[in-house]
Amino acid sequence: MADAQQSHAAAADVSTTYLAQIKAKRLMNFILLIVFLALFMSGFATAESRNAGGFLEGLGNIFDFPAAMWSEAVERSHLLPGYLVQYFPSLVETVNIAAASTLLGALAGLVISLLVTRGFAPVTWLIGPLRRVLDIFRAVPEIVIALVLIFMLGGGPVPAMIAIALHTVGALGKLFSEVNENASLKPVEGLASTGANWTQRMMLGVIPQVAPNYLSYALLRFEINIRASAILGFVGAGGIGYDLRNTMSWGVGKYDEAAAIFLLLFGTIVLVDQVSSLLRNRLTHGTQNIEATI
Amino acid sequence: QDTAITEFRIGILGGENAQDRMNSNECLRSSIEEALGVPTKIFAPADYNGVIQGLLGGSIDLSLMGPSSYAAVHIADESAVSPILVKVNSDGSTGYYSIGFARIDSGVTSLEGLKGKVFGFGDPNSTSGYLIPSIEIPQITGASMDNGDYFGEVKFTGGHEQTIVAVNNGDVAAGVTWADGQGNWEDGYNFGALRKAVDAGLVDMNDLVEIWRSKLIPGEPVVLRNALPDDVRATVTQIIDTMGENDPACAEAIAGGEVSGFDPITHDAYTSIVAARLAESN
Amino acid sequence: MLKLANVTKSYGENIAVHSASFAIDKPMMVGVIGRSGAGKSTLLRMLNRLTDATSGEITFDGLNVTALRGTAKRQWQSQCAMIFQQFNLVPRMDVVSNVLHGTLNRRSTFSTMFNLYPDEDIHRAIDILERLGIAQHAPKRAEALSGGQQQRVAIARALMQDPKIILADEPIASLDPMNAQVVMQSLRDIHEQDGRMVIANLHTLDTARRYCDRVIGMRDGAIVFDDTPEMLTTSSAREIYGADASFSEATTSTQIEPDETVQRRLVDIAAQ
Amino acid sequence: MLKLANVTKSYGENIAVHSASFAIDKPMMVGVIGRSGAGKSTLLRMLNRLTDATSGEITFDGLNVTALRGTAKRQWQSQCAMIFQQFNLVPRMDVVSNVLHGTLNRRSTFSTMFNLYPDEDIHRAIDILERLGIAQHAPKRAEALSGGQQQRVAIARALMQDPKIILADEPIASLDPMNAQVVMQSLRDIHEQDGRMVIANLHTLDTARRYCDRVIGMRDGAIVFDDTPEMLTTSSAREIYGADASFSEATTSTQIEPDETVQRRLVDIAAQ
Amino acid sequence: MTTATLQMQTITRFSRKKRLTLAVPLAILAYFAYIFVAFDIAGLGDRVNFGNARTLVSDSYSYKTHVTQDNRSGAITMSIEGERKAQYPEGMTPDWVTMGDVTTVNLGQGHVVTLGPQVRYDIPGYGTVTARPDGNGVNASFPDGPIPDFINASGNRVMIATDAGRLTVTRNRAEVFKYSIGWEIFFFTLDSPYYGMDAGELLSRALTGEAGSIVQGFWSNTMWRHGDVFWALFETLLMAFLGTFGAAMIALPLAFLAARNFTPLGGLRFVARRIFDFLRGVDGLIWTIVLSRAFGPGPMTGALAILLTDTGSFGKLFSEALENVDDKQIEGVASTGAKPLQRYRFGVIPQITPVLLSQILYHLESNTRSATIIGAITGGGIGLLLTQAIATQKDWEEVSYYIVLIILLVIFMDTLSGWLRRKLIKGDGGGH
Ligand SMILES: Nc1ncnc2c1ncn2[C@@H]1O[C@H](COP(=O)(O)OP(=O)(O)OP(=O)(O)O)[C@@H](O)[C@H]1O
Ligand SMILES: Nc1ncnc2c1ncn2[C@@H]1O[C@H](COP(=O)(O)OP(=O)(O)OP(=O)(O)O)[C@@H](O)[C@H]1O
Ligand SMILES: [Mg+2]
Ligand SMILES: [Mg+2]
Repeated sequence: MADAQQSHAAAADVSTTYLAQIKAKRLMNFILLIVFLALFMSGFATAESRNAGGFLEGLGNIFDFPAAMWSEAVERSHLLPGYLVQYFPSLVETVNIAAASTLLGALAGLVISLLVTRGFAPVTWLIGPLRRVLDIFRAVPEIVIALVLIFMLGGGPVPAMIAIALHTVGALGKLFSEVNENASLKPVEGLASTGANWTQRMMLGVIPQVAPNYLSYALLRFEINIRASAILGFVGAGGIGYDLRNTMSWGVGKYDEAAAIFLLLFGTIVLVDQVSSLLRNRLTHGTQNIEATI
Repeated sequence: QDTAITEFRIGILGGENAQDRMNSNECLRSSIEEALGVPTKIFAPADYNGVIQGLLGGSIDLSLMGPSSYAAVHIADESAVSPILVKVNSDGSTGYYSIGFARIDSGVTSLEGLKGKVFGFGDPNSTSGYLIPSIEIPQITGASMDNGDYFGEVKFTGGHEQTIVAVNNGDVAAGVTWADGQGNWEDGYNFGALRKAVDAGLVDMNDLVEIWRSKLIPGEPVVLRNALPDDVRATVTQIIDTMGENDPACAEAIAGGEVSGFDPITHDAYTSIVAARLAESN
Repeated sequence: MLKLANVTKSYGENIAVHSASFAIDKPMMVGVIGRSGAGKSTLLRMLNRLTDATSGEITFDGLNVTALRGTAKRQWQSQCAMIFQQFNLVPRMDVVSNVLHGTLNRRSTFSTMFNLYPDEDIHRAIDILERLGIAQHAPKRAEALSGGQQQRVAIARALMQDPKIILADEPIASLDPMNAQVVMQSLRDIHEQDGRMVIANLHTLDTARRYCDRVIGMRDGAIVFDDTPEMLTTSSAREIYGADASFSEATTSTQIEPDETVQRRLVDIAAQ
Repeated sequence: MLKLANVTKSYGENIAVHSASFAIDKPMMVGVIGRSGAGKSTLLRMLNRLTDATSGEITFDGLNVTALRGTAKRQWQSQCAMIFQQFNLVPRMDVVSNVLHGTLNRRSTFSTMFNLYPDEDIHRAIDILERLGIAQHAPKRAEALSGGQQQRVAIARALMQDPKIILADEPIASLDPMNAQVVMQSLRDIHEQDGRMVIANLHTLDTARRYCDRVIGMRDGAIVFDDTPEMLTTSSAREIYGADASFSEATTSTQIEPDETVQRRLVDIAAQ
Repeated sequence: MTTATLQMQTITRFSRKKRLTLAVPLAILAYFAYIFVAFDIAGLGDRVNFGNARTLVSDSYSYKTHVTQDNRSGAITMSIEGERKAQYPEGMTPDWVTMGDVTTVNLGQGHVVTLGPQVRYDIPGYGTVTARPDGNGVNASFPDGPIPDFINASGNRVMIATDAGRLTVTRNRAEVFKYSIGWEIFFFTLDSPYYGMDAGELLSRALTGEAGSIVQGFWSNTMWRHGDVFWALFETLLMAFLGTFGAAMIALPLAFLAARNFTPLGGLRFVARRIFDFLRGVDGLIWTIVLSRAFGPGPMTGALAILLTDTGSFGKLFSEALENVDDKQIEGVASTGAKPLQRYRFGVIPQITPVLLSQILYHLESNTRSATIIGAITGGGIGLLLTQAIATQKDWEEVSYYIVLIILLVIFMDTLSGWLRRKLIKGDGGGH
């Protein structure tokens, strides 16, 4: 009996503590929600007030531009195949920029990722500095490097390729090193015991373990880099982005060309996107976080 | 038509630094704000297209723009805007020229010397940087502007400043930009992109040589959105029209060089430009 | 041949191996016993130079092993093969490739990178696998094999190195008793037929007694026993394992059956 | 009270429950046994209306359960709590919140969206947890609890619904024997003290015998046994489990100790 | 199987493997060879402009002061980087310029330029160059001997570029550049009372009540425009913030439509997925252009462009997360008689919040980078400042400044999002 009373008192005790706890938490969550909403609303209001057109006024005109483009494209649809052929080389250039920079970035990222993974790194004091370098490579938007390089090297695909490759080194270097951290050291030690040198230990002991994940990340990067390379075209780095910008900013009269270029670009992006996600699904299962770190 | 507006928005373009542009147009902004009594803002997008889209979509009310850009707006929507005023040069003339130029040490002195070389346009929406030369130059060379037809390659540099820098650096063999054609070559003429580049210390005109000059191009119009209430249109027109007398410093700041002021103009002055632009379109 | 003089390894405060000295004059099969943490693994790793000794000297036929650097060190590693408790194979590569890794030190980096192994190496690898009774698994991936088979692949890799010494760090600890017998027998055969020195860390006394010519006992980093298996009495075992009166051999035993049965089974397995 | 008449559920060709009929007149503890695939889960799910019967009729105090739709159906679900083998809690939410989910049907959608429950509900939730001996875990996340504790949280959620019937689908199958006893005892207590009807799918005969007032045996979707536990002889068990002569009760038993010891342990656990 | 056949087979297998492992690097090499040709990398040597590269590098850590004489009026002006905004006010000169009848500019290392009707440049180790500009030209005279490389002279112009500085004389003006290390007037402009003060003095003044005006002086620095730059950074961040969270809020309900387990209607699902693909496939930059017709230039347009693209990405990611949810939890909630919304709230949302949050935070960081690019087009944020500074090709110190700020901003967002991820996902309270 006394026991029951005691336990009842204990339950009451738990109740009060829990209630206090839950109320604090509720209040906290509520405040957080309000703060977030206030930030979002006032942020939007600021953005709108610093914008030329207002949100509500503009909403009605949202389809004007696509409609203008569409009507012109339909009107001169017979020219479309010609444009597709005409701009195909530019598309190839854009894809080449993406492919070459992904390849370069992945190769460099592979080496650097091995150099910054504890347990694999031959020179331990280099790990910290190299990691910072990767961080910086990742932080600089491609367009910044591209613009600076265009200044030095002139327009064309090379600045874009270098810019994207540098960014890719940063992004893939980090992802690869995360993959490396989950790789087993046992095979590496096994190879070390036979007298294998660093290169052999890495190529034969590590790469076979991590290759599928590497490949999957590299494919995803390729997808992203196609977009990046098209965008860099906008600032004069060649490829299809450059043509798209020129025709788009000409406006009425060349919208049909712009539409054709857009179709080419969009088609390519969707194609690569689909193919790569198919391949990636095959390479790794449980790719929950793959897209996350990009 | 609206009876009242809540805001007035000016779109500006040109090669300078965005912030510098905003600063030089500040005097215009404040006088319009004072006269209309509504908040007035300046927007400086990175390229012509931003202002063109703004005028078409109704989010930009006023702009001083190149004839070709005006023509682009007019072609897209005849009723969107009309030209109200035009810049008057200090000698009283209006209009300007597209000037072809090259580095003096390249030995090129005329279009003939450019066969097979790289030629630079500015922005595809620029009148003097693209539209006019792309029509007049083929008449001289007798060949199209396509890559490899006469010139080895034809590039868009992105704008007047970029063209001047590109020619000066040798990135392109020759390029086109605009100038009033008055005054000394060494100074980059009295005004225009070359003069600005000289004043900014970007180039030394002694390093460059003029190789081609277009026919006179009608001057840059001030365009105003038609949907604005009549009283707003009248007030704004009045402010800029009298700017030359009331505030010459401001007039020069917004025009980007020595001017005597602004004079009324109508669409008729630009029919040839519209025709040229239509000819260039598909 | 192999001589250790006051070899010590310390990890900060913690002394893993404390002034270990012994000499082995001719190829024999040596068992190292001691409880967990006694320093057995550390001792073997220092012999292979996977871990550097803090002080002391290891010499082999007059060569100062502890002083070797770079290529010379890797050269030594290739002569002193190591077998691990967890096999430490490359699981995604096939068995033959894993065995061929034993030749890495002899071949150029470039050629090994692109699978350019000479035909005679491949022949030899298969011969070794054949000898260990797992030739039929040659094309499979290492990860597809059972533990005992993987350990035999590891032994094959060691043999591929054509080493003077084979070090085995608890080679049978991850294996079931059946497979353990097969692996220990293989090591014994290698010692007897090829005349190589084998040093094996073992965690069971009976295995040490049965297969080794000499037993070294370690306790808390120090060598506390070094003699023939016959001298390994229960009392000396207690000394090695920490003088706990409840110590009984049975707890460490992996012996499963009388010898004849094992031998028959071995034949069966090899024939599979 | 509860009456099933020719209740049938078929999945395409496959008939999961075949014309099941029985009636339960007063609250009692009913065990449903049968081997895997016999249709036990399907039967319970139809009772709770998680699954719709293909044909037949379930009535409860005259209410035609099978015909309910929308709000009325959810109302019924709230009176007929379900406990799952895998507990089916929300692991990232705390224990009390999980228990409070039992009130969802009674509270407005809006207030529950923001986790706003009346204080008296929270008090009651903690009282229930107290009764089941896990009140001290109230603020923890459900995923931080052991299996047995999670199952008790699930029971607490069921009690929170204040149901007329508690359905338990193999509530102890994922638990170790120790926890299994605690959970079964809790269900029995609920039946005895609150007078609620409990229907539990069980996979062990001895549990059914020990805790239930009535046992229903199913085989291939049909009810083949329906009687008191005393009547559950080895031969009837063979009938239910498929007449395999090798059948022995021991294979399904989870009993671990004589009753007294269990009782003592239960007290210990609850006191923790 | 005999050992011999096994050996034969293994050798065949290895030669196949050998060919395969060799084929991969060879294919890569071949591709790079193709790229080498296609991108004309060999010709890069001719195209690269080392002068530009040098300007860029030296400009980013040094500045030049212009001393200019108008040859017609004789007036002397001094300014940093030749900008009108950075002119030395009347009566203020750098300490290496002495004004008088003639103006002496001491470039250091013995290099002295004298400005006046006749311009002189004493070049140590070479001699004195004089030039007397008039209506006909610059009339320069040089020491005997061949004119060295660092002098570039014609009738109308003389230019002398030495390590110490540069002198240009034309008919109209004579101009001296002196190069110095640092970012001059980074803190205060020449006309500010705080120009040239050291940190200690500023601090003591700040403490005596001038803090406001000191901050004001820094904030409104007309050369570096810290205030505007701050606003630009803020706008960039704002675009990323609004775009990311707006997209998340829109994508979450739509994702249910694209998830197999929540939308049994195949057609609807297909449509939802293609919409996501479309939104994602059209890049943010193109959305910017499309939207600028409706909304004009400005940060809201940029934010909406990011929002559209990310709605596509989030829609895809969220719907994948939804397809991976564990049905047990939903069933558990459903069995209590919960209403559909309650089922989603308690059966689904707690399960997907970790995935959602981590995706949103990852995107927040990467969108900060996108916002830089989008701002360059839509007319807002640090991206516009940066592209414009690069386009004018002279203010490389500003370019460096902006780049450093952008990198810091992105690294900050990266750190912040990592911190929030750890805090929100690993920590408690995730289910609420
Ligand atoms: N890398 C290391 N860093 C720090 N201490 C270590 C390291 N490796 C081993 N030690 C320590 O050295 C001591 C000896 O370890 P060692 O692995 O050699 O023992 P062992 O006899 O092989 O034990 P086991 O039977 O568990 O493998 C132990 O106290 C261990 O904690
Ligand atoms: N959703 C479903 N779709 C198709 N068939 C189902 C489904 N659910 C159950 N079944 C089938 O119905 C039959 C009865 O299944 P039920 O889960 O009720 O058996 P059970 O007695 O609970 O078995 P267990 O002990 O394995 O849980 C089985 O043959 C099963 O395969
Ligand atoms: Mg060990
Ligand atoms: Mg079941």
